Amino acid sequence: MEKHEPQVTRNQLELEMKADRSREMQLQLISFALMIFLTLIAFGAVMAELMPHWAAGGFLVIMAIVQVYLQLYMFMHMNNKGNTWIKVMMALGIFVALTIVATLRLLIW
Amino acid sequence: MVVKKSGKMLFRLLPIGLMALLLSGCGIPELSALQPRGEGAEMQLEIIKLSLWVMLFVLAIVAVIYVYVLMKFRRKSGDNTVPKQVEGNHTLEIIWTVIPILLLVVLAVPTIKTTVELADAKEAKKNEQINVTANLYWWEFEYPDKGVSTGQELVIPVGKRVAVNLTSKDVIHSFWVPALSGKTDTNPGLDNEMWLQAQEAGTYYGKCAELCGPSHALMDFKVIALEQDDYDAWLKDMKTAKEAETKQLDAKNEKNWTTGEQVYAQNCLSCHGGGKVAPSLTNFGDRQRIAGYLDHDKENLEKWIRNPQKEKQGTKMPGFSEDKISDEELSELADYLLDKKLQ
Amino acid sequence: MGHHSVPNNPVTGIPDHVEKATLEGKNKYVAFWFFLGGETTLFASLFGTYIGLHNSGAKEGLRSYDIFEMELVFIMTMLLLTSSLTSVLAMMAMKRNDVAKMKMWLIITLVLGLAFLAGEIYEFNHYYHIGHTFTSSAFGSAFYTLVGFHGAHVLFGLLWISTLLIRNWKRGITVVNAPKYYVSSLYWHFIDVVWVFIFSVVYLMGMVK
Amino acid sequence: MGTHTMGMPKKKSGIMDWLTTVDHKKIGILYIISGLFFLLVGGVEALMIRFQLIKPMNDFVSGELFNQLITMHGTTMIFLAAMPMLIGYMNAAVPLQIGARDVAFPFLNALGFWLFFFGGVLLNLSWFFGAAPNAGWTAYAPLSTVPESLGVDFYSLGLQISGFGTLMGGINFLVTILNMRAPGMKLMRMPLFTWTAFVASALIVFAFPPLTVGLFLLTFERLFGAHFFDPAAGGNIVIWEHLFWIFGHPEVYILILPAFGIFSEIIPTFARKRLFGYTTMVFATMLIGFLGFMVWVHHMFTVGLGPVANAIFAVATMAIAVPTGVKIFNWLFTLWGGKLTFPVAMLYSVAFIPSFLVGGMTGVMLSVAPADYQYHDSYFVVAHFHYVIVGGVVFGLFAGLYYWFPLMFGKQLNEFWGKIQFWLFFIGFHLTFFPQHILGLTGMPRRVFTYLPNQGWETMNLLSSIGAAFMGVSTIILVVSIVAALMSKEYVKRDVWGDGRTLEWTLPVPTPEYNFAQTPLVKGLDTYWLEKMAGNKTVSVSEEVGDIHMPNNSILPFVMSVGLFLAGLGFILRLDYGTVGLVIALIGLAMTLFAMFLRSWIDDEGYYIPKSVIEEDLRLEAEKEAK
Ligand code: HEA
Ligand code: HEA
Ligand code: HEC
Ligand code: CUA
Ligand SMILES: [Cu+2]
Repeated sequence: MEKHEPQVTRNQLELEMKADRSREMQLQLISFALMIFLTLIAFGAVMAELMPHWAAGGFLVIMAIVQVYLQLYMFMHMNNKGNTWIKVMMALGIFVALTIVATLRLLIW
Repeated sequence: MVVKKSGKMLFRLLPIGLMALLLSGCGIPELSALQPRGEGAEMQLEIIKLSLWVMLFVLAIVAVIYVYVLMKFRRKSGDNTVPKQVEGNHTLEIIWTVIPILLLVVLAVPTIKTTVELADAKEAKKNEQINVTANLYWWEFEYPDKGVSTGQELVIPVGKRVAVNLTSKDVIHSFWVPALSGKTDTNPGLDNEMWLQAQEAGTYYGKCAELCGPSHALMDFKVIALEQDDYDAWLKDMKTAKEAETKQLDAKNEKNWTTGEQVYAQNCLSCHGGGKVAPSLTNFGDRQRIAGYLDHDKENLEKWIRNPQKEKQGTKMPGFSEDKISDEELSELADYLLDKKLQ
Repeated sequence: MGHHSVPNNPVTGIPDHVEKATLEGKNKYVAFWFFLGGETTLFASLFGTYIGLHNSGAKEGLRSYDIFEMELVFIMTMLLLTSSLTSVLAMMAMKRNDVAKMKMWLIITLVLGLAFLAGEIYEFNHYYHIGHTFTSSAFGSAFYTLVGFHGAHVLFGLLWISTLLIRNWKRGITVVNAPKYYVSSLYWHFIDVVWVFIFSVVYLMGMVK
Repeated sequence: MGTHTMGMPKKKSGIMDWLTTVDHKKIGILYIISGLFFLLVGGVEALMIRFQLIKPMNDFVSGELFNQLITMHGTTMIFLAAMPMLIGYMNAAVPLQIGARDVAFPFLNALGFWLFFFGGVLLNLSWFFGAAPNAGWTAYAPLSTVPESLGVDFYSLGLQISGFGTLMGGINFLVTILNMRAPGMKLMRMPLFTWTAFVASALIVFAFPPLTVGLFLLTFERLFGAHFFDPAAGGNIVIWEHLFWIFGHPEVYILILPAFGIFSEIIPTFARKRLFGYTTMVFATMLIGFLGFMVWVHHMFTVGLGPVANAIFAVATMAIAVPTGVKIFNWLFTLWGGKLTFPVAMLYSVAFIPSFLVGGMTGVMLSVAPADYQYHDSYFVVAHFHYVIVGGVVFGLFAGLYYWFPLMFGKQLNEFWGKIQFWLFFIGFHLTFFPQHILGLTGMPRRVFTYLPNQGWETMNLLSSIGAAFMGVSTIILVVSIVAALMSKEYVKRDVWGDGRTLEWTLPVPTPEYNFAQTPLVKGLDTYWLEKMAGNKTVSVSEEVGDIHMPNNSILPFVMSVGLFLAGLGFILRLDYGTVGLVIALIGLAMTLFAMFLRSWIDDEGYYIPKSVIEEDLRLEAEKEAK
């Protein structure tokens, strides 16, 4: 719930919102550009066979994690106020997810 | 009230309970993890005992508080007062966090140590290597270095660790000889490794310990520990017997065959010959059991051949009705099989 | 409980954070995130299975690096990434009560999603014809299950967003439908998140011999 | 919602009301009755198991039937009896404990119930096709992927359907507890049962999806020829085991945590003393939940994952003893200095402590990996988990039943018969499961349909079977007692136990459908108790009397669930009955999809109970109270 100061005029408010909006727009577009950029690097590195075999996995996963961070925090606004429990649950979900993947990667033979 | 009542009940049940305990004691030595006859089981019993002591210690503490509380703090009739509302107590809470942690450390260290020790099969591999393959519902034991293989009864030398390689042909089973060592699963498509050691000569009971179908309960096997000399002799005899059997049955000289041999060659050899599809019967006469659990006599053998499904639901061995094998032939066949012994 | 506990913003004519202006909205919003928490472990299980069975049982010539169509995957990736952006733009339009813009961005999102799905169908069909099928090997089973689960999510997202659009075509943005739009867009982003891992782990790593 | 559609609900009564209800109190009752029903089914299966094992080489059932019995016993008890009953208590108590009018998603709540119910029906229908699942409740592949019988299809699809229901329930309770609390009900003022419901729900959200995936893989393998678990085509059998236990271990904490919560309500009530160490209890609950995700490999010590994995998971498992111990001691010190009375609910709670303790101890013994090579898949494990499950969860279910029965039905279970029921059950329980420790240690594997004589197992098996008969008799008494209570005309008053501490006891009995005429104002932990101590008859309120918004009843959850049920059944029958199966499946799917479509198309704005009605209720209640 946002409180509006009564002395703010409609016009001022409108201007303020516009500014907010374009700031937000900028942020989102930058995020998008970053995502595209990361994707290009990832594809490029693999397709041009720039990555040494042993480093490819780690590198790709790092690229992916950065992108996912952008999605979650920029596009999905996970960092908004009042999202504490959402963050807790997503963190736990990611923790469990990592455990599962690590297990099925390491503990079968 | 609670304590008194349970006390009364307990007193009535106690004699029965104690009797029962005495009667069955710690199980039978061929089978019980409580009467270890091998190094593995001994190490395991050691750590079982250790953990049991830790548990009894905790149990005792809780029991004392519990009994005290239940005796001391019952509400007297007519007492309608409100007791002091206690929020908690940091000292106490720290105590009952720290003490369990310490106890667990006591338990964790030998746990790690024993886990690593049990996993170390280097020494065992030098002694003997045995491949165990579990099948619905029988066990194949192969001695790859010795060119010998057998079914249902695993023979090992006394006093030595032998390496056991485990896998399965179909579903998951688990290889368990309680008196010698804990179990290891036999996984289709995957190999496992453990070692086995028996301290004295004797026969130990083995069990399949993973649900594998309707006859899971009947998938018993034996481990026979022989003194080194006997063991070596056994290996040699097995090899000779196998060769003799192969020679005779391959001879295609049907005239020399007894009825039993003939019936066997015609009906059974296709599966039982190689020892991969069905248990090798080379030394069948020496077996202690038929199909792992039936008493080893002619009557049971005939019943088995006629209708294995009845004795072991879901078994892969087909039955042989009278149109395939007549009563007389069956009798001869049985005699022949029961006579298949090592010298 | 009070449906209008949050006052309208005098400029937009709807409450700020219209997607969680009511308790119902807030509930939906939180619940949906928790659902995504669960989806995370769902996809982790699928990824784990895939990683465990990568190339396992696949015949010579049907390993991941032999068959994957990277150009197509790249195009599909771009489509889905862009659709994630358009869905953000739709939500921004929604928050300023710009219904027309919102609809437009959502329709673009749908079109991009549909194109992605078409690409996937083409891709699967192609693999099928060269012998990499659901039943050809454990690798095949795991591949189609993971990527197919994602594809099914895309399909469901498309159906969901289009139902919302049709149902609310003639309605303005309200505290009732805004949460629905909003969580569907969260869902759409999540699909993209999963795809990021699919293209990285399945396709790109699959190309590394 | 532009216009408020005012007006009274249609008169609610009869079977239709139960099929369409979205009232959490009624859904709670539905869960509990169905759960009890499945408890009887699972119990009869257990009795058959024990009867078969009463002597060596018994031939009461065949090996195949026995495997079906144990599989259905385990699956039914865990998924269809214990968990639903616990969710039933959550429904019955959590919204009331936090001062809410309803759960966050009443419709979803109903859907969750019906999915569970029809999933359970589907699973049990397998008996009528002579093909109950037979691969154990753990359904290890490739035993479970042999397509010879339909059994495991019922397992995978039945659990899949009921699993969706459980997942919905989990999310619903998380949101309810976070968003629907009355003013003043801070997190650290929530009753412990609500806390455990919260943590258990979180476990559901993370643990069920891996099961969902596992079941999908199993279904694909069986119905569509996939090769996940087929070594010949590159599959790997260990994947199923991991997925199952990644779910399976948290599952046992999903069961035990709410039971812990129930005891944490009952013990303070009948000790007349606030819960000792409330804060640590909350953190212990969270810690158990968290650690619960890092220990599943202790079910797989013998699989061959190697000494490093075994050692790590052994130590991780042991760690859980610490927070659980904290709980045990906190309960003991709640009793300490209290004024204890012992109605049946309290008897069960007090009996729980030593019983569960033994189960916990054997749990820690099992966690010692090298020792587990001996215990694993032996009767020692069976003894362990029945000690924790029966001595923990079932005792909790029974305790909760006696405790909350008046709240749910307005009537009380007979205390005299209750005590007899308790003692029979308590003795039978120990008699059944204690000897099983010895059986396991002396070499008896689990899941054996029979055993040879002269292996030293006769006596213990006989004792164990006798004990089961005690529990059987006890359960019959319970059933009779429930029926008698439901038929009696004796209604109880508000706050039956006299010492109620939490908000649910402030409500009139029977509880009106809107729960709280005025949302309460919570002043602290055990707010009702605080008010009573301050000399007030009931709790403060945070709002004026006003119209109350209520959700509409709906038949759609029922229809959706029936649809999925038919779809599942059809897919299973497709193999044996060809097109008939396919047609049933398609009809079912169409039903579900159509119901989903209706749900999203029709605006459901609910209705309002007008202020006047509520004022009238309040007046009547005050009159009753005055008498
Ligand atoms: C409600 C269900 C429930 C609960 C609560 C538990 C609790 C625990 N379980 Fe159990 N378990 C099952 C249900 C449950 N289990 C089931 C169903 C199976 C078998 C599944 C199958 O195969 O079919 C199983 C199997 C199982 C195994 C696998 C055995 C095998 O198959 O080989 C193991 C191994 O580590 C284990 C360990 C534990 C431990 C360490 C705890 C701990 O949480 C216990 C903690 C509690 C205490 C320890 C008591 C109180 C503590 C103190 C007083 C403090 C001081 C204590 C010490 C210092 C020791 N369990
Ligand atoms: C919540 C879980 C739960 C509960 C409550 C129980 C309760 C009981 N269980 Fe078990 N059990 C499991 C979960 C549970 N179990 C699981 C998961 C397995 C493993 C399965 C597997 O291996 O895959 C198992 C396995 C298992 C085995 C091992 C089977 C084997 O390995 O071969 C045994 C054997 O004794 C057993 C016995 C019992 C008994 C006697 C009860 C008793 O407590 C039951 C008491 C209840 C009754 C006795 C009800 C009686 C009902 C009536 C008398 C009907 C009356 C009817 C009317 C009035 C209409 N259970
Ligand atoms: C299709 C293959 C097949 C054929 C043919 C077959 N068997 Fe078997 N047999 C088996 C299998 C498999 C087992 C292991 C059964 C089990 O324990 O579940 C077995 C077990 C046995 C056993 C018990 C072995 C032991 O070590 O205890 C005997 C004896 C036996 N068969 C005899 C015969 C005789 C005699 C015939 C022919 C008349 C025969 N079998 C034909 C497959 C076959
Ligand atoms: Cu083989 Cu059980
Ligand atoms: Cu566990």
